[in-house]
Amino acid sequence: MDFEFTDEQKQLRKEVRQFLEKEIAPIADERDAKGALSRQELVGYIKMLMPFGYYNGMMPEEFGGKGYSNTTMAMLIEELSRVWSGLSAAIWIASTLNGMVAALPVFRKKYLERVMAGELISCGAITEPDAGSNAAAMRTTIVRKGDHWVLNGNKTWISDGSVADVLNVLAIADPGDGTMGSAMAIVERATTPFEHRELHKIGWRAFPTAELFFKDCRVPDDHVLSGTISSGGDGRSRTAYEAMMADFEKARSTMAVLGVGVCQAAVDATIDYVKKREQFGRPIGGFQMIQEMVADMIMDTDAARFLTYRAWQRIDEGKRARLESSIAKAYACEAAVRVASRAVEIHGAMGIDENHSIHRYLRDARSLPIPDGTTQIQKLVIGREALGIRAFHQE
Amino acid sequence: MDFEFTDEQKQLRKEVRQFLEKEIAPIADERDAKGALSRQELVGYIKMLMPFGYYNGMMPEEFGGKGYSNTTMAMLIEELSRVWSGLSAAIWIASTLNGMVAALPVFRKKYLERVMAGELISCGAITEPDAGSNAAAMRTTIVRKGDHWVLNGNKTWISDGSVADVLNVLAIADPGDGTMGSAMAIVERATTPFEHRELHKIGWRAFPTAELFFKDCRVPDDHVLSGTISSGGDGRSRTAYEAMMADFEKARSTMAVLGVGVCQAAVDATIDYVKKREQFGRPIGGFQMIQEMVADMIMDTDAARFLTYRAWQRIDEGKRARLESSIAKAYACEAAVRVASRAVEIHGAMGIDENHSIHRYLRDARSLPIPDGTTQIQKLVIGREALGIRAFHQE
Amino acid sequence: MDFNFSKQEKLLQGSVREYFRNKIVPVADELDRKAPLTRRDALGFIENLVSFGYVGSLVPEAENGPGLSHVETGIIFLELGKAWAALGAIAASTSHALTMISKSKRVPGIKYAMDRLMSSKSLGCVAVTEPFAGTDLSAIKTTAIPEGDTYIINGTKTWVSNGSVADMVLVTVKMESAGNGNPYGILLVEKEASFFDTTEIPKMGLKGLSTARLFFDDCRVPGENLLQFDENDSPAAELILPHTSCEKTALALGLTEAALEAAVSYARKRVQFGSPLARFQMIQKMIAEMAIGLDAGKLLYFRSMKMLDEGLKCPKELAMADSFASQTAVDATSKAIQIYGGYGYSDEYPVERFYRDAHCFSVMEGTKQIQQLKISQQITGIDALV
Amino acid sequence: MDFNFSKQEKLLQGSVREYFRNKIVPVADELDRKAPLTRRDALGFIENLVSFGYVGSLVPEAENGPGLSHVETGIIFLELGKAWAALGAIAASTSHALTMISKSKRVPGIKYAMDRLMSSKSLGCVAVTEPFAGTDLSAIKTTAIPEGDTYIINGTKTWVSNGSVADMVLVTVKMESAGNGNPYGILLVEKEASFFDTTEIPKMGLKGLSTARLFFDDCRVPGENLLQFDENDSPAAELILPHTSCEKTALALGLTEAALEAAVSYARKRVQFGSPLARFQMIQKMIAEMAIGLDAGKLLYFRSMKMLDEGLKCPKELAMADSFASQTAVDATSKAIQIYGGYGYSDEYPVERFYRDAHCFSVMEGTKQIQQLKISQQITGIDALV
Repeated sequence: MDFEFTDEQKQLRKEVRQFLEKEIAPIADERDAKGALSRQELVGYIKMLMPFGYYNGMMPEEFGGKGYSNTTMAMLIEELSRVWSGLSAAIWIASTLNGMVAALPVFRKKYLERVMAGELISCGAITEPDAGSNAAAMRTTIVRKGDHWVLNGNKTWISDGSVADVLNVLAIADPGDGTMGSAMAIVERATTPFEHRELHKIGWRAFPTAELFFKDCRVPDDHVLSGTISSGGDGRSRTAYEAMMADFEKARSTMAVLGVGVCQAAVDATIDYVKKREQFGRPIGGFQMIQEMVADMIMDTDAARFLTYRAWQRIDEGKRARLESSIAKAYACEAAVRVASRAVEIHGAMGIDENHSIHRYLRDARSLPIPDGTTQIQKLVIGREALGIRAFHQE
Repeated sequence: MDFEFTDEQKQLRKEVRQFLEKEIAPIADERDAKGALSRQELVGYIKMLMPFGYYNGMMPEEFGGKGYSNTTMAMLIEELSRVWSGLSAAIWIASTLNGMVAALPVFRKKYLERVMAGELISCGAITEPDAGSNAAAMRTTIVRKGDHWVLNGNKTWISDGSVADVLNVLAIADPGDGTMGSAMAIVERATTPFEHRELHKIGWRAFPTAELFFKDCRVPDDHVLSGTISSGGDGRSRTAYEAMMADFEKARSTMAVLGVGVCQAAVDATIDYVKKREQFGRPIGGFQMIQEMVADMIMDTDAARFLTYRAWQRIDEGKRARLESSIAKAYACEAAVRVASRAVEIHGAMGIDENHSIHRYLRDARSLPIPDGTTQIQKLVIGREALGIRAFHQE
Repeated sequence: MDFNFSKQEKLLQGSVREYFRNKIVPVADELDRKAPLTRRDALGFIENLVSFGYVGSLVPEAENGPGLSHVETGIIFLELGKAWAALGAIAASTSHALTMISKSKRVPGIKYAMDRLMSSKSLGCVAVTEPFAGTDLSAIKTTAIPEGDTYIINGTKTWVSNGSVADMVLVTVKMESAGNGNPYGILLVEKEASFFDTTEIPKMGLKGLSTARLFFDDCRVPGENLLQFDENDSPAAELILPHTSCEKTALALGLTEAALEAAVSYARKRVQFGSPLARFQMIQKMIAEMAIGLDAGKLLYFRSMKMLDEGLKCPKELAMADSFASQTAVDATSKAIQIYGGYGYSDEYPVERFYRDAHCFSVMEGTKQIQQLKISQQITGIDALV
Repeated sequence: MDFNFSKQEKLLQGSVREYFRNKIVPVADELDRKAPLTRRDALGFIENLVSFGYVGSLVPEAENGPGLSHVETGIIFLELGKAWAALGAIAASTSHALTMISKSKRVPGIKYAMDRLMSSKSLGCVAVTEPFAGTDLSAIKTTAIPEGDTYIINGTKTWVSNGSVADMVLVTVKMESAGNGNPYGILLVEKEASFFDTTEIPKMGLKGLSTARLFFDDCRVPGENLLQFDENDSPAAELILPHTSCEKTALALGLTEAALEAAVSYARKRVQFGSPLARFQMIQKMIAEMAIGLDAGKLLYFRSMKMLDEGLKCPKELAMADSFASQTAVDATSKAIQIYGGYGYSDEYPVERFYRDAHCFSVMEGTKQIQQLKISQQITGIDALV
């Protein structure tokens, strides 16, 4: 067992933290409050942070990437989340297609250069207004028409949906054929325009989240993958639905590591505050009740971190992490709410004052237990894995 | 990072679990209910389990031991705690002096053979009725009289106190000199008799716990260590008080790993039960509320385990683990209460039925948050380490 | 609104409390650690409780009962829970049997049983649960077959409070034909007259209370022992359930109050690092949480008792009180142990008993989970136990 | 005991609820997201609330006040909390100022202010907190120096509700000599007549409510503006505190009720995997917990209001209600978000507003921690804030 990052990872973390403290932390509150980033802003931040490995650090060295492990990428996400969770989420999502770009020659040819330049904002589009991520209830269709396809339907809660250059849209090509009838449509906004509406959230205000309206959108033939697809690095074949769902372990573990970053932000700010803030003639950190709250925050954060990196470690080892990623998501995202909530309590009025960062930690935290499967769903996954009994999806 | 035991450890765990399931689990409930083990019984169990490394697996190979790391020893404690926590605690305590036997030639000569035969039950005696572990309030004295010393005072809550062959008793040799005035008196029961009274506890009923009454007890000169002592493997010099307190990190981490064992016992029993027990025509494991509880138990157990082994890992690396051992103790011992409490709820009437093991898990768990520093004290230690502000020991 | 007990209620509370302080508290701890009270000892204690109205508390004065209100019943059981919860459970169980009987038609055998129970010459109990039925009433398998003017009972009941010591046992049974097309009935089994076997189930807490498994093997009882209710009443099997949780909740609240009082008194006396424990903020936090839980629990509980007194049905409010109070009892008694430190988990103080007892209440007669589903079912109109 | 509202109380509750459903709920969400209400808009809303008794609710009818009881005040503020908590905080703040003023001697300037506030021609507020004093009253640094028949105020107040929009500001000050040897006083500052600067503090929730920092820089007020109380009354500084937490707690309970109602209605409608959400047990569990918390919170709260109506001091009971209700509001609104899923954290539904507002109440005017210490101090007699 080993509960520490490698020396190399620690060095990277130290450098990136230094940079983020200096360049990002001071602007995060103000910029986040203004709402969704524009594409230009997002690309700007990506280019600023790429030297550390953000966005495309996972690309193989042969393509000019750093070949970072998933664990290292997760560590970077945690660090950025610690200063600005909304940006961290936005940059992570922006790399949605990078894996396919590395794996599939056709995409490599087309997009590699832009990925390595930090110029390709991509995202996935699965959720629908009345279907959630339930394939059977999905209504977005894609129909072949001569040498191209036509896409129709609405997607919602699409992260980076308003700024993405390229979107991987899950659609139904053959309604009768279950998930085998599903298809991935790689939609380039420049050539296949569509409308969108930005959604406003309690947290992650700078993180673009949109509803998308595809109406008779024309998608070129070579941009649609249906039937069985070999998209992952593992060479296995999957249906489009399966391929997009296969990433759920990573998606859940990412939500978890974003949560760990928020926890750490709240802990660090609180430690700083209780040492300085005086009441009744002494720093409030000297009160046992405050120390108890700080101790609870620290324990929760450490537990969340270990549960989260265990999942990443398994992913790096090429093992399934269904159980572990659900544990990570459920624990770390709820921990973020608990820890940020404690931070608000301890900071008192300063905790709700928009001139400080604490309220942002809480608002960001409150988003975490919902996307990519609510805490409740994660618990049912954990239950299913542990018991072999499924207590959901009753259709 | 690596969240798994080594293959060697896993193999050991597998073997020991198999053995414990077969030989110990079936007798644990009944024997534990009968109260404190006799010395003979304890030695019997030690001899039965020594082949796996219990009791003296940490002794260097040159002395005939296995040279196991602290982490491996902790893993063994967890496994035994999973089937019979009271016995696990009793055996662990019984090895209190083994470290000194390995480190100090004088003790080696005297006791090594008995340790390697599993015949030396030792324990430490620090706590006093009105002092807790507060050195300044301690009242047990030791006074030199010619060629020997005379020990007077009462100790309480002494684990294995009623069965130990040799006790390391903390006493005050020079009342004016703070902890420098403290001394360790190595009391052999055979040659220095004293009275004791067995204490009865809500849990760990087989684990002997006694109040000790030293009245003009004669202790040979070479059995008393005062002034500065070099007792540890690290060659550092400490006062007797410091030397006995230095083991607190291990003591706390041990309580934590006992807690992890109880958690795992409760989880395993519950998974087994909810798959079998039917209500309203299906296994209760199919109900979402039950799945949620099981998921919470699993997450809590995993978090407790990682926080605990992190502390052990640091101890093995020769690092201080003040913060980490307090986090482990606070989290894992409270987790044991939570998890066992859930197990009782899920088992319903069977949970309180003394014909089954569940109630024992709960009663054992409820002891854990108290000894070796209550959860509250651990949190103040965590607070002090994090904030640099001390909110206790106000004298 | 009025959150105070009436003068009469306070008087009742005072006299009960006084009696317990002198007669019960001093002996409870030692007696409880041993084993279930024998029939004789249990009757001895219960006899002294009769005058306070513990047995058949709700039976109207017109019928020679104590004629207490639900609120008054709650008051006296809370106090008994504080003093000795196991004795409270013994009293509740015998009282439960008497209350059921008193609602049925007064044929001679029934009258005899009522007299015996009311004067505490006999102990009663109610046997509902079966090994594989749990809380699911419709799944019971114990049968009663008519034969001449008797019934023959076959089946097993489990987790019967007072099971090994009761003289008068009410058994829920499935009947071939019970009239009214109602397939369930309640039979009074008098131990002296009709033989059945029992085995005691040892349990973690409430050790003074007998809890047993009852084996009916061609057990024959007179036909008149079938309880007969007004046609307007609910079916027997439904009637038998609601009251148990009333006393149970009061007893759990009593444990909470006992734990709080013990913790406060210890925290004020015990000195550590030169200060009484009560000066430590984390101890104060625990005490505050216990006190809030106790008051909130009492308010939820007495609200539901008052509703019952007003003749209202209040399954939601009862379930709220039950689930909140039983969880609070577990939490509060756990905190009391923690505040006592080493002495908390030793059996030299009663707090570890409180904790064991609290856990027993938390799993008896409907877990928190079932209560939560009941509450939500009332609120949303949707049943999630399907 | 009686846990029901009286007929009159129910009537009041009904009429308030009806009004809010039609007039406030439809506009609250949109207006609250923008910014603090302007003075004019706030007065517009408050004017309509006057007839229900919101402003100076406790001022007796004999003195032209609404003459509501504490229980009635609780009822109306709970309803306002449900409809629009920020507006509730605006009303509470102006009402607080009026209540304070009404207790002092009626010199002309004071009478004028009372009339203006009572008829909602002016908005009021109370300025107590200072940047470095927090909840520690004795540490305030704002001074009032007598000069001729005026006072000169210097100092800074912060976290003043209604701070940027109030016309009549009550300021706690340290005085060189305030008579009676009492070093603290309360001065009425009329904005039109006496200049001071304000800056708005943007906050996470209660966005409709202005919260400001007030800077008094040689601010001159007439001597008669020093509130004078009966010598039998408590010192001014103590008088000014207790009431704020009464309305705050009612508003927090209102948020809880709003969250519960929203969650229930959504869980019944929203279908997932072929069933309404309400059929999922984990959802039912959350709803049950919200409902229990709401009922327990209301009971604790109205108990303390009733005690105040009976003329009793009840710091322990008030602190219990406050700490329980504000924690419940945070928990319940968080659960509502979780039940709504993605829509819960979007601003297209009001539940995320409830959550932000609940957190504001949880840190305003005494955190849970302080309340817990107060409760335990009452119980143990030992102060742990030393």
